[in-house]
Amino acid sequence: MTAEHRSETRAQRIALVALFAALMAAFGLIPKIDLPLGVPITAQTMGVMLAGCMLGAALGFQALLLFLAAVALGLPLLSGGRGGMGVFFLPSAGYLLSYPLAAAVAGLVMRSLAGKGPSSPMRLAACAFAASVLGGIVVVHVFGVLGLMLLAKLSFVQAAVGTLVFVPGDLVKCVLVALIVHTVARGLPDWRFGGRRL
Amino acid sequence: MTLSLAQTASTADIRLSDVHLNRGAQTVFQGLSLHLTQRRIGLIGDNGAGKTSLFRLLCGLEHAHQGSVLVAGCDVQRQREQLPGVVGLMFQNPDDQIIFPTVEEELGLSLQYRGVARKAAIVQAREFLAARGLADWAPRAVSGLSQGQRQQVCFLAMLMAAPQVMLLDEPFASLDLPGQARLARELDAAPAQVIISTHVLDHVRHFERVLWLDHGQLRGDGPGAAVCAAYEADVKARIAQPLDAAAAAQPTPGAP
Amino acid sequence: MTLSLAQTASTADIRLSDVHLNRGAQTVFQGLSLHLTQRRIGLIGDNGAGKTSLFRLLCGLEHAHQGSVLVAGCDVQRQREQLPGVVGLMFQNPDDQIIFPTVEEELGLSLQYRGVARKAAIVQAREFLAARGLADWAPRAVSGLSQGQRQQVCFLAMLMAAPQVMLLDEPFASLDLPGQARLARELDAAPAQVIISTHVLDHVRHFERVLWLDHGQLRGDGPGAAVCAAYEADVKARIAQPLDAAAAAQPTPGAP
Amino acid sequence: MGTLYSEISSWMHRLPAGLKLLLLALSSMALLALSDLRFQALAFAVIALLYASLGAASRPTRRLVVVAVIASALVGGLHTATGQPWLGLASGLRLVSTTMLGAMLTATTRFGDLLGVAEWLLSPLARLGLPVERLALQLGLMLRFAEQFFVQWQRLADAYRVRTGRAGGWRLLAPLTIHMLITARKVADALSIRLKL
Ligand SMILES: Nc1ncnc2c1ncn2[C@@H]1O[C@H](COP(=O)(O)OP(=O)(O)OP(=O)(O)O)[C@@H](O)[C@H]1O
Ligand SMILES: Nc1ncnc2c1ncn2[C@@H]1O[C@H](COP(=O)(O)OP(=O)(O)OP(=O)(O)O)[C@@H](O)[C@H]1O
Ligand SMILES: O=C(O)CCCC[C@@H]1SC[C@@H]2NC(=O)N[C@@H]21
Ligand SMILES: [Mg+2]
Ligand SMILES: [Mg+2]
Repeated sequence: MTAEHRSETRAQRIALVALFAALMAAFGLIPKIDLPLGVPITAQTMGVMLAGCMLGAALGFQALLLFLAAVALGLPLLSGGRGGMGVFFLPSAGYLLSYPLAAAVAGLVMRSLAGKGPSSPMRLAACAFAASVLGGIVVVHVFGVLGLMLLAKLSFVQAAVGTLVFVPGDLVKCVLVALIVHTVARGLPDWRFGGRRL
Repeated sequence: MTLSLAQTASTADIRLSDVHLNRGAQTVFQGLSLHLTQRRIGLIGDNGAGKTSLFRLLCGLEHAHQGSVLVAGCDVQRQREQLPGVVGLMFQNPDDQIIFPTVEEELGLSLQYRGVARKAAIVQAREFLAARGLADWAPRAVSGLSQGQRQQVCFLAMLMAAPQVMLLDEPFASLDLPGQARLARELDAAPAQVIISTHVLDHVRHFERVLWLDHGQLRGDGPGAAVCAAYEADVKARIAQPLDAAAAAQPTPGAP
Repeated sequence: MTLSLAQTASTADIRLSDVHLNRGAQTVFQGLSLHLTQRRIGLIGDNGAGKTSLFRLLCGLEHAHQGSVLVAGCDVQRQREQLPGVVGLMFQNPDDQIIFPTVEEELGLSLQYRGVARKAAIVQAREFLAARGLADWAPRAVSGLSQGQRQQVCFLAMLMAAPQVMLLDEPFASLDLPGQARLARELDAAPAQVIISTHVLDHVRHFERVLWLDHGQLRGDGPGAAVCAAYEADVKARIAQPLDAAAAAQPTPGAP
Repeated sequence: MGTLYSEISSWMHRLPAGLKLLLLALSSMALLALSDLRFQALAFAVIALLYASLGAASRPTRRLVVVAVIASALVGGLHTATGQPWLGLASGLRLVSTTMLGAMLTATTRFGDLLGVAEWLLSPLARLGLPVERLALQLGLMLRFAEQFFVQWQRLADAYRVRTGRAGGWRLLAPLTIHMLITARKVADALSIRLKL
């Protein structure tokens, strides 16, 4: 392996995973908007998308796992300043538990779409948009609907209709993620989006 | 070169009256008063003496909890919006100053306070760089520059803003010898009032005025040659003592 | 003082063979070979010449895509885990090095690679500071220190780790005159192999060996006095040219 | 890395880190369980008093609390507009309360002490063969980076204000992202030089 194709060292992995878990915590400071369904609109799904697109599947997964572990330990890092085991039994728990997997899927998609070698910021942004839609919307909502059916005892149709409310907002987040990826691609040309090879 | 430095007006007049400043647990200034009208002023003193704190006061980043700070007629605590054309600061640590990811964007920001549009500012930044033989720096990522190169970017950004008063916090610290010579030359040519803090006394020895800060107090104030000599004599006396004795004699935080 | 510096073994032997290094879009080294056995080595050269990059290579932070780097018998690219204790680096920018919020914790981190427990390390850090008359620094927040004070913390942290090879990247840049004298004295006393990069040539002029890097190539290598004089002559020739001509003659990124 | 830790000592500096973390966890869960708005308002008042009792030690974190108040007010306004003013008030109070709790912990607790608690908490995992020290470091670094987001944003805001005379606002988002990514790289460098990871 040449220098450019080297994967991260252990110290780098530790720092990046911690950074994106911290990013989730920072997004938690943005207030959530509560909806009657019992599932809020939050900024944190954007953190999930970003973790996947920026770090790739393995590290993105770990970052979200670390974040959920910290929430479970009781740190009030979840949107709106919530924490503790209790949040995993709310109607929204399905969404929450999907975060690590969603980041991993976003990372996989980002890596395979972006491919190897030099790539323009514009192209990377487009890949990030697609990865965010697949990981950050499709995966999250599938789990979210399952959660609503099991925990809120909704029928599939009720749950599916309920979750659609979030999709426009989530698409806006995907656009923001694409913008951020575009900026980073210009500012840090050697960033390995999705863990891809340069 | 479209940007003429001569456009800056030149009322060299900085007044601090009875300024008291705390930072964290530290009392930095306790009644500092200064009146600076010279065009080239040096600022020397030990680590922690208050050089950076003084600069931060002058550009409105720190608020004195007592006393007033006037720069070229501007009250820095009340008229913050007007400051950018009046005072410019080159930060001691380039990482504290640099905001944008590429050199041209970073320089372009310097023109925004005058209302130059972003795109136009970037074009001017490119011309500004080209005039210095640095055209190839324009699109480069700041994170891919060496520390000294970043410090040069910081200086160029301040030069481009062409404020009436330029505050340079240890501007020579990471520059190579040609860079230091070039910086000194550009400063000589600048019509602005210039205050330079430094630990390399030779850079300010020939200035008409040098201030020597010691634990937030003005311990020396006068022509460069005299003040620098006094500071050097003091330092020599201190380091002549053996390591531990010197340490024991200097229990203050500013003098490790 | 419980920490004896004499505990460091002393095989002063650094070998670079045909090292090629790219950083970002920049080619930094193209076949650099060096064999360093002297105990005090200076490193000089323009901004962007590759001083920091060389240090980063020596402590395993950069990987040569061709060639090998051996430090005191350690292959830095393969045996990274063993490096703490072998090589220590004092970063050019203190903010890059400091991780912990208080001074004593930051110093204590230096002992962790040897398996000293956190509490015990903090106690040792306090003693280490007290021995230097800096006892009151121990509990202070690093963010409440001035830049020069932070640079001293960085140096103390490396000194406490007592590695066999100490790499100091412009260690004098933000230090005051007493601090520079103290650092020079501590370095003289350290049994480690020491490499210092600097733009203030007087700090390395008396060294038995000084390397002059120019665009990643070894342009001078020999006794301090001779190499420093050669570099100074070269700089003088360059800055004698008028500003624009000099710029035009130096289209390379390293020489703005 | 910068920090919001305050070197001005307060009574909370003297509490053990483990106790503070436990109290933080318990009170954030209690806040979640409180459904009655009156109790929430009471809890908010108590926390605000505690925060105020830190005195000057709370200074580095004050801007953070102000940000939380402003954001909560905005969302509260949105809830009011959609006819749910009480819901907006409740979640606003909770967010500001937990932000103050977190700020108190950050301003008064040293990183090493937090690491010690995390290691103790995770120590049962050692029997499963997990690298507890590394996991604790990761958990600790997460909190340090969360703090750093705010420190870095303040630095950028200061630089922007000096140079343009105006507040940077959303324009600082992209630079903040890049600066944080660079910080992560630098922290990784510093760690790998100094620790046998
Ligand atoms: N993080 C980075 N990413 C990519 N390229 C870099 C990075 N840092 C430095 N470079 C490039 O590598 C080359 C050598 O830089 P280096 O930092 O080693 O110089 P230096 O001799 O230490 O300079 P200075 O005196 O300014 O500290 C320069 O051309 C620089 O632009
Ligand atoms: N961000 C900060 N928060 C709190 N206190 C600070 C901060 N920065 C500096 N101080 C304190 O203020 C005093 C003056 O520091 P200042 O940075 O002005 O010194 P300086 O003269 O610029 O030193 P140096 O030569 O090291 O740059 C010092 O006692 C320092 O500990
Ligand atoms: O914070 C929580 O308790 C989890 C909330 C889950 C919210 C879901 S995630 C997908 C969708 N988009 C939103 O903005 N909110 C929902
Ligand atoms: Mg300073
Ligand atoms: Mg360097």
